[in-house]
Amino acid sequence: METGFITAFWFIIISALTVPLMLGVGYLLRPKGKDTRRKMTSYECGEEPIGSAWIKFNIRFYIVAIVFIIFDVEMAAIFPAATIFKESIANGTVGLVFGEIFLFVALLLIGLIYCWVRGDLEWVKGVTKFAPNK
Amino acid sequence: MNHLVEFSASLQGYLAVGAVLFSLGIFCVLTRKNAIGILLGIELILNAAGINFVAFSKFRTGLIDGQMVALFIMLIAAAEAAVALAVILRFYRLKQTIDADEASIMRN
Amino acid sequence: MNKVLLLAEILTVASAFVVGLHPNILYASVFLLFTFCGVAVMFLYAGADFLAGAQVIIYVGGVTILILFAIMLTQWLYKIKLADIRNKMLLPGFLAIAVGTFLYRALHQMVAVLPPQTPEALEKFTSTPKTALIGQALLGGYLLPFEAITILLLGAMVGAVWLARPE
Amino acid sequence: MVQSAQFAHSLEGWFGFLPLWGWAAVSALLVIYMLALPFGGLATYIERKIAADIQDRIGPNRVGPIGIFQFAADAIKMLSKEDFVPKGGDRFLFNLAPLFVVVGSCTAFAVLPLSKYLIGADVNIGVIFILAVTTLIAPGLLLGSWASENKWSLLGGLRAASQIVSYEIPVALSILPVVLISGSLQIGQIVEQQGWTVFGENPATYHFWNAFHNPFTFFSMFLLFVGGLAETNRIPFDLPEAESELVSGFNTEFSGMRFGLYALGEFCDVFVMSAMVTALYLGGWHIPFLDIEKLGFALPTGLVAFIQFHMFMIKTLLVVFVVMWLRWTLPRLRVDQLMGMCWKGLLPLAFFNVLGTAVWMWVFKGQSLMQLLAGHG
Repeated sequence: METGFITAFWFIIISALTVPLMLGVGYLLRPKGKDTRRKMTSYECGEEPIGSAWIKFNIRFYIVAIVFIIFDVEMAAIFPAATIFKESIANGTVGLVFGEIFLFVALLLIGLIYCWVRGDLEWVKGVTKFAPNK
Repeated sequence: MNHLVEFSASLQGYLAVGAVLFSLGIFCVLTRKNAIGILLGIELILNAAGINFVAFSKFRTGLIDGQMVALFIMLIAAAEAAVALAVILRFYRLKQTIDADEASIMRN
Repeated sequence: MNKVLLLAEILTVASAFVVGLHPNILYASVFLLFTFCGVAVMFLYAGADFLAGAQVIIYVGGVTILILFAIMLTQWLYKIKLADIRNKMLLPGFLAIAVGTFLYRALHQMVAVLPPQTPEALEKFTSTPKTALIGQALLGGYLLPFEAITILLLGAMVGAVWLARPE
Repeated sequence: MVQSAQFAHSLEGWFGFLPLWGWAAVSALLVIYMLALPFGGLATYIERKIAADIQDRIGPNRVGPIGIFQFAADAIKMLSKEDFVPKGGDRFLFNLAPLFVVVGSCTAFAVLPLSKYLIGADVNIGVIFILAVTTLIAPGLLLGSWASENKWSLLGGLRAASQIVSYEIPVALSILPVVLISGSLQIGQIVEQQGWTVFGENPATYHFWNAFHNPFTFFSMFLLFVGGLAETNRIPFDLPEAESELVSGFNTEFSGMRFGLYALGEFCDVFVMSAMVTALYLGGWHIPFLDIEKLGFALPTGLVAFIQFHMFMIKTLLVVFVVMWLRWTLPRLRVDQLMGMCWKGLLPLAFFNVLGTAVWMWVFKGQSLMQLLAGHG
């Protein structure tokens, strides 16, 4: 186990060093162009950008993220129970483990069904705009 | 240097990191006006608590219970973050700001 | 080998300082991500392998994304207010240092009270895979809290979605 | 059961002379620079070649024989491109974003079971390790797109982040049946149990490929594959970089080698996802119906590792080929279809598969379809 995590750290370190390495090689090779103002504007198909690019976006992204985090937590919490499922078949406690997994999944499915029925998972319908500035 | 490495791997090292995280979390909660900033501070505090539980579980008790508590902290922290950010969003829609000082409807 | 741990702790503390002190909330949340990763490595070294994975999945993959979304959604204030104006730093700073020191000292007393583990026991504890043990604990003594958490999660999801829903 | 050996252990056993952590570093270097990055480079060439074949064109054919060195030419071109950060953008985050993407996708190679003796890091949370590490990609894309200060980028990044996080749930839940079956998160063990040999007696732990363990896992494999497509922003889920709507999506402002790193990270991620399908459901390094370690005579471990590595690569590259093939077959989804498919389609199905697999395990005492057919277990 120890060797595994040491190797994993080396993977992180080497892949993290790859980025500055490649950009550094690029730095040596590439031409040093002048930073004209027009060149440095952000790309909008040749038009001059109007306003800030940090626009208001659809609130659905946010609601999806909220639903996601609950399921994320659920997913992380169900792995330990799933890990002992196989050995619980051998030692006779399988009913308990299965009941646990089933209950956990069922309760979250209720939440999912609630969101589904109330239309929180619809992307287009029911979206009303709210103006941030009057 | 060796001393420092040894300290970092000891219980005291973990406790020190936990304490620093906790202090910074409190500082963050107290000084930020932004509601999301306050949430960041709370996450720091919860992480500090988790570190301490895990450290004691390894260095003192040798039982899994510390890790269980840390796991529960994590699960609750995520649920709390979801609800808190939903509240912040609601507040933002109400007041067009997320300045925590503006949340004073209940005061009067 | 413990140098990695030292590195992780330095990363944790340094990025926690950025989280606490940086005026730009976006940077603070990015550095919070680094803090989470550093804490995950610390968990790993304390023998909490599953917990380290869960830490990254839940915090980096979940909470940070959610916070970033929230910041980007409320970014009208990005240039004006998200650069937090903070004039009262002295008292909170003092308070934070006092509480931190107190906690460290108090826990330090605990360190003396509880008997330390032998190095062999530490080694054994660190090298045991924890996922199955956590699973057994979740189905044993922690069954009731686990079910309570499930209901809490359900409630949190319904409540959060209800709060965030556009009217 | 023979304990699987990690890459560093194998190297130490074969060569010696360096400490174990040194071999760990060497193995990381080898896997990243000999497998991950070359694959990322070659994949661009392969993709164009496959596209050309499907559309009855010739494709890249100028640089080297059948254009095989096209990727080197691309690399030189990208390296010599002028570097630039948009004026209104956030320089720090702009530089940080490729780091997240590259680290997130390359570190996942650590736990890929290239062979029984060549697993970079056979950690006991292997599956969770992959899930955890690849989550770094989503914040990377989001921050990169934000830092570009470009409307296309921001929209692409938001889509990418919400798509990746949404599909992470079905992906994780499609992995869960495998965990139920094998009772372990360690990828080496998961793959080892998927053996089957027609020569001689099967070990009791062998239950053939997980994809054919029971009907539910068969569907689970497809869910994992589809989820993987979405996680790696591949067609039909490539909304974050949809050319016809968003110019180039989240990497609009990334030019030169920065773009190269993004592309590299994406292709590495495709490999990781394909390798996951292979390792978790398609038997990993196992040759179908043949276990080269149970032939009755012992092959040298070097040769075994060699054969197993090629078996693994063949399977993985086949999955990668399907991924590329789909690109020229399926139209792009709309964003509401994308989210609807995840939350209303894949997620309930994944839950169904998990519960179904659990029931199967319970009813048949953990035996697979093959074991039931063969009448032992």
